[in-house]
Amino acid sequence: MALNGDWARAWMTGAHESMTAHRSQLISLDRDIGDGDHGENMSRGFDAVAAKLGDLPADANPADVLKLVATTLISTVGGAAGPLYGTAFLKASGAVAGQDELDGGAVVALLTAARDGIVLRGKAEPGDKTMIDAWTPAVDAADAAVSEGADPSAVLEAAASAAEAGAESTEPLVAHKGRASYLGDRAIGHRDPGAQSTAYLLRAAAEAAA
Amino acid sequence: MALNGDWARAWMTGAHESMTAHRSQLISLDRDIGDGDHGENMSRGFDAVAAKLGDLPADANPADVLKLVATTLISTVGGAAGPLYGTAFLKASGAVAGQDELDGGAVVALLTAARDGIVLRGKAEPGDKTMIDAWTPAVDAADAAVSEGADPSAVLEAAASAAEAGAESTEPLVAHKGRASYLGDRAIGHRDPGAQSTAYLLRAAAEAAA
Amino acid sequence: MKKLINDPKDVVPESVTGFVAAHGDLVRAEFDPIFIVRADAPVAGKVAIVSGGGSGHEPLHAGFVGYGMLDGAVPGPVFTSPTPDPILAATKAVDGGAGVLHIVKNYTGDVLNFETAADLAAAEGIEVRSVITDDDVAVKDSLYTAGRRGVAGTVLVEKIAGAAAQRGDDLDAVTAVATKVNAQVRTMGVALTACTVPHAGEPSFDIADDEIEIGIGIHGEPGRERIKLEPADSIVDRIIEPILDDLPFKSGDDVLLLINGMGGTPLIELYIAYKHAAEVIEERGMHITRSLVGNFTTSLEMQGFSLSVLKLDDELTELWDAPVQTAALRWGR
Amino acid sequence: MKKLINDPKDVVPESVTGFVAAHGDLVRAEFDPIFIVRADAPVAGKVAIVSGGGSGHEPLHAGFVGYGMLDGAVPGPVFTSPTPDPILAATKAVDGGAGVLHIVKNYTGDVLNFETAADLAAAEGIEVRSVITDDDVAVKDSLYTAGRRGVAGTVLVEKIAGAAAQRGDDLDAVTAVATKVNAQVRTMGVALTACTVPHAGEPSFDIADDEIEIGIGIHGEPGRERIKLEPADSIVDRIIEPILDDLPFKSGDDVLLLINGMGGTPLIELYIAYKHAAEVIEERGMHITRSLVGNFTTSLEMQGFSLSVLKLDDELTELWDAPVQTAALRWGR
Ligand SMILES: Nc1ncnc2c1ncn2[C@@H]1O[C@H](COP(=O)(O)OP(=O)(O)O)[C@@H](O)[C@H]1O
Ligand SMILES: Nc1ncnc2c1ncn2[C@@H]1O[C@H](COP(=O)(O)OP(=O)(O)O)[C@@H](O)[C@H]1O
Ligand SMILES: [Mg+2]
Ligand SMILES: [Mg+2]
Ligand SMILES: [Mg+2]
Ligand SMILES: [Mg+2]
Repeated sequence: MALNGDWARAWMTGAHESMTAHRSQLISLDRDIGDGDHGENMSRGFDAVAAKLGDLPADANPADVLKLVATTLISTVGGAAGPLYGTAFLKASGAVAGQDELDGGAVVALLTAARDGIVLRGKAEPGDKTMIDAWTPAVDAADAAVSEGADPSAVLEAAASAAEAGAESTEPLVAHKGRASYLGDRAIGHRDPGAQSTAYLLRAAAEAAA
Repeated sequence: MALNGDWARAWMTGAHESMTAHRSQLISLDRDIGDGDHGENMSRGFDAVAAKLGDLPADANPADVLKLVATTLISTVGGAAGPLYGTAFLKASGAVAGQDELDGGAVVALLTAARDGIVLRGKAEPGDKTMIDAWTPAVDAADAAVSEGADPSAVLEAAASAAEAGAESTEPLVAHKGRASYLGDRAIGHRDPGAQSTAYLLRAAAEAAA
Repeated sequence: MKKLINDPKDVVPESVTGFVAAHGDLVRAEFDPIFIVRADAPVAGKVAIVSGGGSGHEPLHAGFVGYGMLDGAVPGPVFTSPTPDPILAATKAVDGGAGVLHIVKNYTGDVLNFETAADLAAAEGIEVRSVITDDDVAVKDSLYTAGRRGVAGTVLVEKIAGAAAQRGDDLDAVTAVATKVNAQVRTMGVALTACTVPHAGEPSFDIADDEIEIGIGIHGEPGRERIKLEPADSIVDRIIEPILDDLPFKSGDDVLLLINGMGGTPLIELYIAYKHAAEVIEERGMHITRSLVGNFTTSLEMQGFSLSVLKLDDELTELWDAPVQTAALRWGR
Repeated sequence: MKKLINDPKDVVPESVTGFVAAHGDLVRAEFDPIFIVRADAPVAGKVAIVSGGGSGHEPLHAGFVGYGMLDGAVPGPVFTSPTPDPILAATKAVDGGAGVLHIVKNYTGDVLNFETAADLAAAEGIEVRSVITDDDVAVKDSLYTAGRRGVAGTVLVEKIAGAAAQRGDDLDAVTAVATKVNAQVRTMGVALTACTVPHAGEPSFDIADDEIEIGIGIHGEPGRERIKLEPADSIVDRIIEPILDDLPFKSGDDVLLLINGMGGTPLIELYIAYKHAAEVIEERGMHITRSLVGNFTTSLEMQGFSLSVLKLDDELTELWDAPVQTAALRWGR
């Protein structure tokens, strides 16, 4: 599928399904090293996103969709994830403003802006055991795929796979940001819930493009 | 042993041992149909009795011992059992005042006064599922034993056995006094803790005389 | 048994020590025998009020000692009524020459021990009256029971009688107002979990993960019936109906609604119960003009709550609103 | 999961409905989005104070809305910080023209959401300051963590800043006093049991029958270490040492001691902890001149407690003693 407004809607519909399906798993990951609400927060947010998608005009472009997602997540998710994902989508929307269809470069710009938005708000670095550990490899993989001439859906596929690996890579880490940072060494062996939800989000983006 | 002051002391020492040994069982009976403190109350009271026995003059008679027991129980047991047993021993003391050695008739008088004291304070009737259901058969059995010419220690033995049977007889009853009365039919099948502690008390009296 | 205690034997004296250390401006305590009185006791010329009973129901009663409420509180061992000695000692310590009212929850042990103490106090020339509280509608009141139990409504009796004593009412008048509050308040409770008496070490009853006990007493005495866990609104319906059906509530009445936590139930849940109870009461045409929500008459760490409704009139409302300054209830000063 | 609730989704709005129904003389609420304000808000010319955060810590924060303390409270879902919308709405509803102080517990979510709301409020012309509370010494404060957590000391910040605002201090002064209280208070907590978030349905962590968690957070976040259950005095020793060793406590200081229950611990146990904590503090040569014991910053039905020590001076003592009239803290009126 071309990465147009329909793709962006399909992405969000898929993300909604994924957050619903993985609600308990994300709660359980967050129970281990946080406060057990990440799955609830994300599914509350994407329930709201799904309910609002219909309000968009038929000719909404990807930036319009992303902006709606941003404001909806900001006003429904709460917790740390709400402002972080909200800022991510707001910045992502800005990065692809006015474009009716995204090429590979635009995908990289979108992902980069999202990641930078999260860093701007949360100040996390790679290796801090946060969602950044899924976003950063995704950005890098997308960039590499574009350099290799991949088409936009292959770029998203590369980003999603890298995010999944990135989420897994948080398991051996000690956390330096978010609630898990209170745990010191006791966070070792647990996967960061926000990195995992990022992997689900980017997988949904790739599937919508496939 | 003659039922003199030494017997009365031996009774109380035996009662102390019995309450200590049966503390958990009485707690557990009271847990089922009351508030789970009867064993604790009785063992606290008889700990105090044991500690005070030494204060008595060497020539203390049974009434002196019973009076000390009465005031000690009143000021240490609390709950329903404290005033009830306290009054029982106070009245029992009065019934054998001045006697250095008790005969069978005096034993009956002692038990009757004790039982009447409990009824005076607690207003329970036989069959109400209280300690009265142990005391009343004990009084009757003692009376019958005296009529049959039993010696004082045999009178106490008859009283103790009747109290044990009386305690057992509370099991099928619905309670009309004390906490167990709140339970209605749900008290059926459980033995009254106060009737059981009465059986232990009278068994200690008989053993001290044997 | 998981408790923040040292030796079970020391629970009551250590807790009372902490209590008077934390609230030295309001109270002081004696330890042999153990009782708590107002820091300024005896208050000359004022009727004094003493209450007491087994410990484990905190803040009842020590938390209500102070200006405008109790003059003395006598804590027994956990869930066991105190003996006459400390009751007598507290009665003597608070007597300001205008007589002493004993407020006693209706349990055989409490009644008998307070009775003995009252006799002994009278023998020493102190005028003593007693009001027995018995607000628990879960228990049948008949010749064939020990009568209704005194539960959370006792706090309302203590507050209102305390205000009457503080404004200078005499012993007859204070006794009359306490009797009236007790006559006009009805309570029923529910337990979600049991509680563990420190010296027993085991829960006071066994209850499955999906069961609740309707009509629970405040000592973990089993209640009226055991049912499956239900939504909060249904549970409230089960206990408010018997309360409102009992005398003396009718449409048009002004009432005080008390939602009392049993110790282990979070406030967020108590307010959910308040919401629905208030709806039911207003539907019946009564007006809730005063409210109280919190842990006032507890059963150690038990999860559960009780609901009390007190019929108000102008006098009771005025006495309720009067200043009170105690560790657990305070307003107006 | 055994809770006195209806649908987990309705816990917060139903509880807030009950809360404002019970305390209509003190507060009112809006529900879309959800927030609570003083009944007389906005108070013209007075600096307004808004706090908030995840629900499940009641009475924090709504129980502290009223005269002399908070002007507004914003409850998020259970253990989840609210979004910017209700924070902004509450900020606008309480602004009396003298600016608004946000008191925010230091959690990434709370900080970010309040930050966004403050930006939006500023864009609408309201002057907003923020004070981030971070009193929990259980957490290492370093570049490599999210910093110390804001826990029960927050209540002291809210009371004292609230008194400053009530007496007419301007926004800079109220912000300064809140900052000072936060700088002078240290807290650490212990959990005996876990708690269960309604929408999760499972306890927030698993803990054995003979284990306790030292340094617990108020969201059931695991703490510093897991140890075997100990006597109360030893537990108190473990948490008071890190508090007193931390700046700024020294011999001769006047301090306020707060024993805060986590929701499921009975008062009788909290006073046992108070007793020993007071002994340790006095042994170190400090004087406890003010005390507070009860459930103020809770974690649903968790059993456990936290201990806070605030270094006082004349100004803070005077502001602490100033009248306050809220659902959960009240004196002087
Ligand atoms: N400073 C931060 N930078 C980036 N991501 C963060 C930061 N703090 C937390 N997160 C992410 O947020 C996730 C937790 O989100 P959530 O559970 O919804 O919020 P909360 O921690 O407030 O309960 C963490 O797993 C982590 O990935
Ligand atoms: N009115 C009464 N008359 C006679 N015995 C009674 C009465 N009420 C209670 N009892 C006895 O007291 C026992 C309970 O004693 P205990 O558990 O020590 O006191 P409490 O009921 O106050 O906890 C009951 O088992 C019963 O035998
Ligand atoms: Mg979380
Ligand atoms: Mg008992
Ligand atoms: Mg008892
Ligand atoms: Mg959270």
